[in-house]
Amino acid sequence: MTTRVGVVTFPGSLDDRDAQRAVKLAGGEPVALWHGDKDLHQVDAVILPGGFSYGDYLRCGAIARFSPVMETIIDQARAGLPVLGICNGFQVLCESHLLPGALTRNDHLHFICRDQRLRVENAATAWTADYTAGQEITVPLKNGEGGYVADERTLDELEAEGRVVFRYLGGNPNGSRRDIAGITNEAGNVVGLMPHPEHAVEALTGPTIDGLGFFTSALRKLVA
Amino acid sequence: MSLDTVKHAADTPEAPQPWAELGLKRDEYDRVREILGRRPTGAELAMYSVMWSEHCSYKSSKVHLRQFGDKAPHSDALLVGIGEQAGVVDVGRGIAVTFKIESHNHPSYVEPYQGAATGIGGIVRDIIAMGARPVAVMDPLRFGAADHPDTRRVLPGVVAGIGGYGNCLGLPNIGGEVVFDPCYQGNPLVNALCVGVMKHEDIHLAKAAGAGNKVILYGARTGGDGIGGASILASESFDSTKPSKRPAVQVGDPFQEKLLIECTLEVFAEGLVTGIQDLGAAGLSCATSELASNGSGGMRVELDTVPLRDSSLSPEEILMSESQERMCAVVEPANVDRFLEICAKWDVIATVIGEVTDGDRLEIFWHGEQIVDVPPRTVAHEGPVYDRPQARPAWLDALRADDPAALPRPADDAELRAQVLALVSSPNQASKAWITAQYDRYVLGNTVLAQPEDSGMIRVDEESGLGVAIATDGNGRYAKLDPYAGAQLALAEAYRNVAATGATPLAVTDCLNFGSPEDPSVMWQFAEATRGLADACLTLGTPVTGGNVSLYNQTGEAAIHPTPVVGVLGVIDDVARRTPMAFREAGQLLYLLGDTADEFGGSAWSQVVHGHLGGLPPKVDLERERLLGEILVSASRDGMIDAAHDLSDGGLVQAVAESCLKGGQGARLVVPDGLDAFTFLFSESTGRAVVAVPRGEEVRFTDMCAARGLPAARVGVIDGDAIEVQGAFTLPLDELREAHERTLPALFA
Amino acid sequence: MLKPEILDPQGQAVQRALPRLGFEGVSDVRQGKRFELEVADPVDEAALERVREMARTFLANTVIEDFHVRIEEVEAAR
Amino acid sequence: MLKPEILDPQGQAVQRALPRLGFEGVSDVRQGKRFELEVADPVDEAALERVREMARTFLANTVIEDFHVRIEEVEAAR
Ligand SMILES: Nc1ncnc2c1ncn2[C@@H]1O[C@H](COP(=O)(O)OP(=O)(O)O)[C@@H](O)[C@H]1O
Ligand SMILES: [Mg+2]
Repeated sequence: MTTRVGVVTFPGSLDDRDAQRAVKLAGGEPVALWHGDKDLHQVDAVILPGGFSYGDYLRCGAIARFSPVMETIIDQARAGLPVLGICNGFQVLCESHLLPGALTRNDHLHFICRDQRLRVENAATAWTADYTAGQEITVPLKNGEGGYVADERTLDELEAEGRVVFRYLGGNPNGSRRDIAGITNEAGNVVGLMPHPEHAVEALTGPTIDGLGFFTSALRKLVA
Repeated sequence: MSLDTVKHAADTPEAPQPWAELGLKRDEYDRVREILGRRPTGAELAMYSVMWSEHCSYKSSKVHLRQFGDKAPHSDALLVGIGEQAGVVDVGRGIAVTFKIESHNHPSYVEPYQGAATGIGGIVRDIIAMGARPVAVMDPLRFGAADHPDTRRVLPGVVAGIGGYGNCLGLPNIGGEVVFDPCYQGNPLVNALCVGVMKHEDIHLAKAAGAGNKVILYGARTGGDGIGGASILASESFDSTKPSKRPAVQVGDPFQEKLLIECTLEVFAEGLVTGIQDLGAAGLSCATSELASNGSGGMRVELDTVPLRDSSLSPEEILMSESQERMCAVVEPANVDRFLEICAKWDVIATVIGEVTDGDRLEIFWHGEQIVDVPPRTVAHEGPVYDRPQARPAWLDALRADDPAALPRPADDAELRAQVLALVSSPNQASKAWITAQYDRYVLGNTVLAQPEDSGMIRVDEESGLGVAIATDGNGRYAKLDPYAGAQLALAEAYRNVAATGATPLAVTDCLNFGSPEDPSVMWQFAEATRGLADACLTLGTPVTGGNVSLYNQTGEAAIHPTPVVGVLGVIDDVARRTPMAFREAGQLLYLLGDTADEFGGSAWSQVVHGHLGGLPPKVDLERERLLGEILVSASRDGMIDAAHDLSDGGLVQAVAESCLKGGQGARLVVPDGLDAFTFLFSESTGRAVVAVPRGEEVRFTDMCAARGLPAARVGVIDGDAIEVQGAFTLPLDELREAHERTLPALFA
Repeated sequence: MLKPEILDPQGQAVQRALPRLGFEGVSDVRQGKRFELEVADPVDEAALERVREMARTFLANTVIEDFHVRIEEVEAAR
Repeated sequence: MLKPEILDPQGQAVQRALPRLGFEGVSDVRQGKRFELEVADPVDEAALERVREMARTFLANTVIEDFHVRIEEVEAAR
C-alpha cells in the first residue's frame, strides 16, 4: 500500500501542485485536501504548501489558520501526524502556534527569489531523516516575509533542544534571527521552513534535486 | 437631473451633452446621433465615448494593423487568428497555446505599483477568457534615464507591482526587458505578456449566442475606479449632486484574480460556458457590446443588479468603470445554477445581470427604465476609423547622416578593455538580477529556462516534455533611425532568441508603443513600423496572432522613440534538449555564427561611450535569421552544442560576458582573420550567435554549417577564470562580475 | 488609510473572514498603515507642519491614500 | 504595532530615508497597521470587549505585535 500524503489547498495556495508532484516523484500518493473540508481522508502525513493563502492579507497565514481543515490538522499534529509547512505553510504553522515564533517582512523589504544554500542541522525529524546532520543542500527560496523572529528565550530553547532544522548559508536572505530557515516542534513531527524543497525535485526545473529528501524521508518513516 | 432614459432623450433632442469633454469629436458625436436617430442618453454617450476612444477602437491604427491579417503567412499552427482577445497556436499533442502582450504605460507613470500590477492582471484575464490556464508572464519595461530621480520613484514601484501581482497569482516570470533612455522619462513603458495553455477542444471565444442564455457578471464588485476624468464630467453634467471624486487609479486584488482563474477554469472544464469575456478597458460597456456584437446581436441587461462597492455610482459610471478582476459569461439557463455554485465554492460573487435576446439591440435598464438601446456592432466594432496624415520627419536625414563612423574608437588595448567594462556595467547592459530576483520563477514547477536566458521556456506537457519558449525584444534606438527596419530588427532578435534555446519559432505578438498619432511624423513612424513588421512576419513565416497599440506616449511635443516590442513564441518537442546560454565546461570550443560587419548605428557602444545616436541601424537579413534559426534548432536536437547565446545590443563581448558569468567559466578569445578587435567585440551586426561546441562534435557541427552556407568562425575556447582577448587584454571574471552586477543595486536598492 | 473610494482588498479579506470566526456585526473593515515617529523636542505647530509635510510627500501616497497626524505622549503611545 | 523588542525593517527604512529628504530630528520610526472597523450599534463595553478579543486572536499576532483599540465617531474617523 502506498503512503498517502495530503496537500492542502487554501484559496490562494500556489505550490500545491508542485508539492503533489514531489510526493509522487518520491513514490507516495498525493491526496488533495480542501481548506473547507475538515476530513483528512486517512492521509498519513500532511503538507501545507507555499503560496499566498487569502492573498497574504492581514498577515501571511493568518486567515488560513482559521480554516476548517486546520482545526483537524492542529489536533492531529499534536497527536503526532507528520506535518510539513513550506513557506506560506510555515507561516500558517506559526500562526496556529504549532511552531513558535513568527515570520516578518524581509529586512531589505523586497520579495526575493533565489537559489539558497542551507545546512541541515537536525536529521532526526519526520521530514529530514534522509539527510545527514551538517549536510549542505541548495533549494529555491522565494518570499517577501521570511524573516524568522522569536524572543531570545524561545530562540535559546530551540537551539538547546536541537529544534533548528535548517540554517541559511552564504548570506542571510531576509534577516532571520540566527540564520534560521526552518524549525521543528518538540516531537519532531511538525517541520516548517521558508525555502521550497518541492521546487528542487527535478533536474530540469530545479537548481538541484536536493529537495527530494524531504518527501522520501516522510515516506520511509511512515512505511517503517 | 433625473435619469436620462431613452424616452427622455427622444423628447429632448436639443439637451446639451458633454461629448467633447468625453473625448468625442463633433463628427463622431453626430454619427452617434445618426446611428440612433436621436440624441444618445447619458449612458449611451458614456458607452460610445469609451468604446470609440483610441484605446478601445484602435481608430488611428486599424488601417495599418490590417496588414497583419492581409499579409499573414500561412501557418497550419494557427487555430485562432488575429481579432480575438488572443491568438491560439497549435503546439502538437492536442495542446494549444495562447499568448499576448499588452501595455499599461500611462497608469504606471501615475501610480507605479498599482499601474503595473493591474497591467499583469489585465493581460492574465485576456488569457483566461480564451479558456486557457495562464502558465507564465513576462514584462518588457522601458524607463527614463537610470540616474534620473523620477526613475527612482517609477522603477522600484513598477517592479514591486509586477512582482506583487504575478507572484501572488502563482505565475512564474520567465523573462522581459529593462531599457533606460531619457526619451521614456515622462512616459515609461510597462508592457506585460501572458501565455496560457489549453486543450484544442477547450478554446472559448467571446460571443453571446442563443436567445434566453443568461449573462453572468462575476468577480469583484464594481467600484468607481478607473473612470477618471471622463466620469467627473459625466457625473457632473448628468447629476451635479453626486460626489465627483472618482479615482483614476485602479487598485488590483491579485487574490481575487487567483480565485477568478481557478473558478473560470472549473466552469470551462464542466462545459458550462457559451461565451466569455474579460472586463478590461471600458468595463461593462465593452463586455456587453462585444459579447452581443460577436453573437446574434441582442442582449438585455438590468444594470441595477450589478453588485457595487460604492452605492453612489450612476449608471453611466457603472458602464464605464474599470474595476479590476471581473469577468462576464454567457451561460445556458440549465447551467446557471451549477455555474453559481462553482463561483460560491471559490468565494467569487456572481450575478445574473441580463440575457441574450433574439433581437439585434443591446438594451440596458436601470430600475425598470430603459437607458440604452443601441445596435451593439456600432459600439463595439463600427467605431470611427482614421487614415491619419503621415509625414517623414524633417529631422530624419540629419540624424542618419550623423554616422557613428566618425566617432573615435579606442586608441589602445587599455582603452578597449576600459570600454568593455563600461559597456557591461552600463544600466542597459548590466545584470537585471536586482529586478528579476523580485519575481518568482519557480512556481508551477515547469520553468525550464528563465532570466537571464535568451528566452523563457516552459514545459507544457510533463509526459512528453513538450514545451514552449518565448522572447520579447524591441530597440527604440534602431527604430528611431529607421522604423521599418527597427520593427524588423525587433522581430529578428526575438526570433533568434527563441531559436537559440532550441525552439522553433511559430508565432508573434506585438505591442506598438508610439507617440501621438495626431503628429504626422509619429504616424509615419507607426506606418513604417507596422509595414516592416508585417513584411518580416511574412518572410519568416510567423504570423502575428494578436497584440496591442499604445499611442500618445508623449510629453508635450516630444514623443518617445518609436518602440515596437515583439514577442515570439516557439515550440520544442522535448525541453530536455533545450540549449542554455551558460558556458559550463572548460575545453569546449566557441564558434561565432554569421557575418560581422562594421555596424554601429544605434549601438550600445555608441550610446555608452559617446552618448550618440545616429546613422543607420544594422542591416536586416531575414533569410539569414531563418538559416541561423534552423542551424541552432538542429544543433540542439542532435546534441551538437552545449550553450548558445544570441548577439544583439553590446555585440559579441556582451554575449560572451553573460555566458561566462552565468556558467562561472572564463573564455579565451581570438580575433578572427579580417576583423579588428574593436569591431569583433562591439559590432551589432544581426543574424549572429555564439555557441559552445563539445569536444568531438566540432567536425559534425562545422560540416553542417558549411553544408547549409552559414559562416561559422572558431573564435575561442572556454577556459580559465577570465575573459582573455588574445594579444589585447585580460578581464578577470571577478572584476567583470562586480562591474556587471553592482549597477542596478547601486541605483535602486 | 486608503481613500474611501479606493478598493481595499486587505480590509475586505479581513471583513469576510470575521463571521467565519464568530465575529458578527462588523459592516466594514479598512486596513491602513500607522507610523509612530519619535521626536525629542516638544512638538510645536512648526514641527507638526513638518510632520504633515513628511506624511504628504513621503509616508502616504496621496494618489490613493489619506492621512491624519496625531500627537501622543510617549506613555500614551502604547 | 510590532513589539518594541522586535526589529522593524520598514520603520527603519523610513527613518533612514528621512534625513535624505530633508527631514531632521526624528529619532525613531515604527510602522504598524491600523484597522478601521465599522459597527452599526453604539459601542458599549461588551462590544468593545468583543473587538479586543478579535484583535487578540486575529487582527494582531500577539507573538510579535501589541495593539490597542480606540473608538472614534464616524465624523472623526477621517
Ligand atoms: N523586466 C524583466 N523581467 C524579467 N526578466 C527580464 C527583465 N528584463 C530583463 N530580463 C531578462 O534578463 C535577461 C537579459 O535580458 P536582455 O539582455 O534584454 O536579453 P536579450 O538581449 O537576450 O534580449 C533575459 O533573460 C531577459 O528575459
Ligand atoms: Mg538574447
